[in-house]
Amino acid sequence: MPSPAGAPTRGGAPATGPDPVLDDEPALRLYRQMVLIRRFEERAARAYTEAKVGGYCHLNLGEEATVVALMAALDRTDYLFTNYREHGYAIARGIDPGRVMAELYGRTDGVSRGWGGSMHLFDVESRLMGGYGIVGGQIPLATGAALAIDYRDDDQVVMCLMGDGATNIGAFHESLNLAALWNLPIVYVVVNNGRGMGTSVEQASAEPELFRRASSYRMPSSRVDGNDPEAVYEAAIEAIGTARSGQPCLLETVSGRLKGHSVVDPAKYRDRAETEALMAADPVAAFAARLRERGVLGDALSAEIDSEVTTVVEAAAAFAEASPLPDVATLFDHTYATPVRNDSRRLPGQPLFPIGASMGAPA
Amino acid sequence: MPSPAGAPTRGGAPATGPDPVLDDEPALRLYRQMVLIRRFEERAARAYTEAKVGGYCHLNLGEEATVVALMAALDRTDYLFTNYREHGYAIARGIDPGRVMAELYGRTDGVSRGWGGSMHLFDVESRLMGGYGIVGGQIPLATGAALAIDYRDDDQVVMCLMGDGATNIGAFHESLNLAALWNLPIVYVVVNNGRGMGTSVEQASAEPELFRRASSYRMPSSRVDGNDPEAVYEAAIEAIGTARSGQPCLLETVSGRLKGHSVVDPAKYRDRAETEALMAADPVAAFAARLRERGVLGDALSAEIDSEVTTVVEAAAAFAEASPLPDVATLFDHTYATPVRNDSRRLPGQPLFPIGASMGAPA
Amino acid sequence: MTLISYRQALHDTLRSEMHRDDRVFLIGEEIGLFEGSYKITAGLLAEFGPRRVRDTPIAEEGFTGAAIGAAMLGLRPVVEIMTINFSLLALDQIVNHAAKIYGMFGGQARVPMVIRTPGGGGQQLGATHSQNIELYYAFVPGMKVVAPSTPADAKALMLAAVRDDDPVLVLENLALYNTKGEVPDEDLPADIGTAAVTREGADITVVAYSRMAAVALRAAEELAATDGIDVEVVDLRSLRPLDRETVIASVRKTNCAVVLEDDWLTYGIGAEVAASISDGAFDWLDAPVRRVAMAEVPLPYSKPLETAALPSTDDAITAIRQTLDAVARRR
Amino acid sequence: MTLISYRQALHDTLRSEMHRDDRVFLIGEEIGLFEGSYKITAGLLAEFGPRRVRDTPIAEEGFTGAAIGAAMLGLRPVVEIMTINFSLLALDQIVNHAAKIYGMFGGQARVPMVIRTPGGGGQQLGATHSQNIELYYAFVPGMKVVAPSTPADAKALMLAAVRDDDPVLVLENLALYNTKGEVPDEDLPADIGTAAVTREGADITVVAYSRMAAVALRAAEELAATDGIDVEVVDLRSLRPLDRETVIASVRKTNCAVVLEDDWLTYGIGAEVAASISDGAFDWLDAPVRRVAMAEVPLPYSKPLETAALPSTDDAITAIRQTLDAVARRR
Ligand SMILES: Cc1ncc(C[n+]2csc(CCOP(=O)(O)OP(=O)(O)O)c2C)c(N)n1
Ligand SMILES: Cc1ncc(C[n+]2csc(CCOP(=O)(O)OP(=O)(O)O)c2C)c(N)n1
Ligand SMILES: [Mg+2]
Ligand SMILES: [Mg+2]
Repeated sequence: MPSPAGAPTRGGAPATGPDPVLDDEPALRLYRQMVLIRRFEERAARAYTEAKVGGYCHLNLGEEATVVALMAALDRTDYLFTNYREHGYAIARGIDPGRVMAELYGRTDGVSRGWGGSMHLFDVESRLMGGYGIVGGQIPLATGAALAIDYRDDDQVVMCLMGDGATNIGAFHESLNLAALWNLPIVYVVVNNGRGMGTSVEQASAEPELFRRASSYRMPSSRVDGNDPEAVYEAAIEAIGTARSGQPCLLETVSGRLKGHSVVDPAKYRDRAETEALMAADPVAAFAARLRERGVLGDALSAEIDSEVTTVVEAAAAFAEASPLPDVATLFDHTYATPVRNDSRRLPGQPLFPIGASMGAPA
Repeated sequence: MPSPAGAPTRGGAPATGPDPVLDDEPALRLYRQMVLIRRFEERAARAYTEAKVGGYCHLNLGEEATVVALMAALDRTDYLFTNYREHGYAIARGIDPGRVMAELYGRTDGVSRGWGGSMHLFDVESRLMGGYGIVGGQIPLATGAALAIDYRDDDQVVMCLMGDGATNIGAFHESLNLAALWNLPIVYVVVNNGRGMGTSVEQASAEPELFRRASSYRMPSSRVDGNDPEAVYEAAIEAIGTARSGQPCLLETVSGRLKGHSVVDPAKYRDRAETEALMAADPVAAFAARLRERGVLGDALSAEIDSEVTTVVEAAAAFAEASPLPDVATLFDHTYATPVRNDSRRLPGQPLFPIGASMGAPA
Repeated sequence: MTLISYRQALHDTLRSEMHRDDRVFLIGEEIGLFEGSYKITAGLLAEFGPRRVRDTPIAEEGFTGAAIGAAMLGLRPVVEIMTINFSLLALDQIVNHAAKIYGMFGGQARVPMVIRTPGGGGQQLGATHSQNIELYYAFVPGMKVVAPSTPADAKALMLAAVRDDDPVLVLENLALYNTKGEVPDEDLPADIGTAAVTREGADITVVAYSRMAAVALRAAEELAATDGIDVEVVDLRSLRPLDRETVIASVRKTNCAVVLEDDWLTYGIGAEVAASISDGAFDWLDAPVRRVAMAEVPLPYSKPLETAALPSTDDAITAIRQTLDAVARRR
Repeated sequence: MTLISYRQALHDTLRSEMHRDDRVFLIGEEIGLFEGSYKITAGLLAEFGPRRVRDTPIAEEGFTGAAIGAAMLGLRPVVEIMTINFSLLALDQIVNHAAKIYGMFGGQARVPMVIRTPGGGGQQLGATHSQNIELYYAFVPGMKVVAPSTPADAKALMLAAVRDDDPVLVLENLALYNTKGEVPDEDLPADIGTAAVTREGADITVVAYSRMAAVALRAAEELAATDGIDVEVVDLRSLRPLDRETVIASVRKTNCAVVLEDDWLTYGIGAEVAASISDGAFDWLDAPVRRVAMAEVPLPYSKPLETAALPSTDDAITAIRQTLDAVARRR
């Protein structure tokens, strides 16, 4: 695995070895976040089946290790661009789960005021620069954000997340080339969960070891076990450091997607063996087991975390439920940032010209 | 240079060595074509300055070795897709230079009946499937042509030409991935003439050794000296064979562009040294020198070729000049292949509804 | 005649055309193993195999362009673009290539292909996933664009599209997939470029297409029942070419018109329809042509906002009533 | 006031805005070393260096998207897309991202950027390089689209565009670059969303934009001289928002109108203008609104065909005369 400056694993050996990468406290913090995201996503799925959430709803189930580790490695002042599968990132970035859930419910207290929904979370304060629904659409944007940082001689980095399927779209190629040409401070993270909807990585990518594609731009890259939060954390720290020094890089995390592509997908294209293997590799259970092995997590603490997290998630749902729906009078509030003459504020049933307006006596 | 199945040079040594790749007769045939294209392009430039040719006009000056060698390697029944810099390919593919020139003149005897112009040469018989003006636009099309061949279990191949600059556009990436995934019979040829308009390869491509980009699709690739027709021929034969066996591949030919990007570009962005180096590497002169060295070309033959070619080119211009311009009555002949009700055949000055049509007495 | 859904009509037609002609094949994202995002192609991979039902990577420009190239060599690809929103990524291949190749090369190469893609809002999919941008194709000479509003037309127009030698965009609609209707058992391709009067009426002409053509019929029935208004409905069916004749003949009879559309008003499809009516039926019109269309905003996710922004049957009814009032005031 | 070309006005305005505001930078293909395909940016790389004048690879989607992302962080990029035809490759980034980001995230992120790009046929560039597809942007809520027809407006509208906090497409035109006109020396940004009456007249309103707004003035002068017809010309200047008020006020005065446009007739920009006039000036109109537009074909290369397909001053004159005849017949 060529990883000149990407995210080499400790001493050349896999980070999944016995040596803990993280101290107990940060390890537990990550674990707690993983459980929170797990429960949040399960709650979101329930809300969806109860028709409290509409549109498409894509969950991070199975990606919790990757999610929390990447976010732990990223500084507060760094920028994050991602796709539509982003609830977990928003939460791990520190946004109140209630505001995330409220967005799924389409309420005014949602992070995007109800305008975005599940696929389009945005938060200025935590520099979550958007979930985007067009596959690959965020990649040029994130590259441009890195350009802005470079232009200003600032020292933040941009992290740009994408799925495995997104590496086959033109925008990926164009963007990586630009970032490499211009030495932009950006880490592209390919969250390889094995499939884009029903299509496997092997069916979609002629080079299924996706991190290798960075070499077309002389960009360092590496691959890491996305089910291992400590390995991801270490790799991400390395990658972010590389990017901060002005060398863009790519990190591929390999994990699984426990459920269907979105809440409504029964994932019939998977056979039993695949499903079982995914369950067996469940990152939340695996990290819990590791922490237990290390003596960091016991039954009591585990139960405490579970109950605490359940409380947070229920509170989030209650907050969402209680938050008001947007007023129809606000429909035209966000078409333009700079007010402009003659912009349309017509509802579908209204005439283009006020009724009677053309009834005056002709000149 | 990794060239697993691309176009290795003979015995590992550069084909520019003393061993002739081609016998005398085919070598002379190529040389004659190179001179023909050189003179044709010079004549086209003159016609442009005389305003007989309009639009954009991009010449193959400096690429003659690549042009003739690639076309010599391609079978009659194979398909060719290319960009707008394609006069030479059309001629080397066996199309009458008069019909090519007539297209530049916008005449009815032009290969595209005057509808295409310099950038859009097309000829069913020689399977020149079009020059295309959108950079990279031909790459998905060519890939699809290869898909059709594969679909039918036929054994032709597609050759898809593009410039160095085109390797930075998304369509390149998407197409190569498809071809590799589906094992399509196609050879992508990157005609690297050092620049896309004024931009150098190094300024545009973070991996300037462009053939290496094929590795993102596990596609074999290689690079060859595009100023050496014998080396290109050998590499192309190899690449075409690979493609015919169902393994797409990429070949990069490295040559120069003797003049500006198009006829009107003075190429001021080049310094004197660069221009001189280009002139020194002139492939027509170099191949002439090699053939002289081998004793294949002498003064008399050289003069004979020159005069013969001059005659052909002048005849082409005369043919173009004599060919009629299209009749305005044919303007609506090529909007649709399948006739359809209610298609518009209105000229700009004509009313949408026949005049007086709305003047009948209202019901 | 059989009563089936719009989805089923599309599925059956594709299937029977694949049986009829080996050159017809399907290509697109998730159409095989996943059986299609909206299940139009369910079962076809199993029946025809991967040569005829080709799953692609996420590469709209690449696979749409590949279909164009395959069509140039004589195949008859049917491309599924998952929703019309994603077609923006393939627009260069469609507009600059599929639509141009026949003309640009002087009539030497045909591009017999179909692009199937659903439009439609109302599913809370947000600003980028709810657009109606058929305009982008209907505007382009060299393209043909059809928009079935019923299962019968889904069949007839799809048949015509597959058998046509030009690139045809078949506009489907998310909200129509489950609607049912009688579909003839025989294969009778529609005449591309012709509209249909789907309800005769004397009082006012309502022109619409796709989902709004169904809304128009609903509004007509409601108004017949409540107000005794006799609405004539013209379903455009084909957006390019546009059948102005049928529309104008209707308006010359009724002397007024309302246009319903699911896209944004300004520059939307309805603008051309309204302009054409105002021109071709100038001396017959007793009131301005009224348009009912989407509010001009990036469509919000939240339900009340989305609902407010999208044209409804009630909006159509309001516009029809107000137009007839305007007529009455002028008579 | 100084007499300069449209090209010079654009160049000077970009230059002075770059001096005024360090956040303004230029990005696009061949704008630096090559000095711009149409030389709008000549000399600016030498003056401002590669940080402010960024040459890009051929990657419209990538660099346009990068500009959007940079704008989200507060820079003010001015993107050059070499011609509007190539903008199709960036359409997803423009329509699904630049135009949506402000609304889709509930007003949290602004996208203060300019996309400059020329349209225009008549240079024998063939079907893919001669399109007028401003419609694709003018149709989209969230975008602003302006179309200067004079050097003065090139300055005023560019100033407004650069200083606006939304994505603004500035439509330039190949045929206008060398035209000259008086340009004020002060920096007076135009009011985006407003049309202008560029010639007052009593007999007929001609509505146009970009190149056709200049054609309209030429036709007006010619008709004044030959037929004594007094034409009022309205230059739209802004395609989104569209200033219907100014257009309709003019038509209510003249009682008839002709719309000139350089794009295809069916669904073109003129359709909305004609539909709006027919609605808003319904009781004032004495003849149908006539449209003069491009023939609906992929534009051929050959000169006689190209010339026949493009609207000319003579076509405008014919349409104006015939419209006035139609008015006379009805009065
Ligand atoms: C351009 C585009 N094409 C198609 C889609 C439909 N679509 C939504 S998600 C998805 C799969 C993406 O897979 P991947 O990138 O691996 O991300 P994941 O969903 O696995 O997180 C597809 C095809 C889309 N949203 N955008
Ligand atoms: C999509 C697109 N962007 C920009 C252009 C303008 N353009 C025409 S040729 C060219 C340079 C292409 O360079 P290269 O691919 O190296 O081919 P060459 O001209 O050197 O043969 C550019 C930028 C275009 N035609 N299409
Ligand atoms: Mg995935
Ligand atoms: Mg080049």
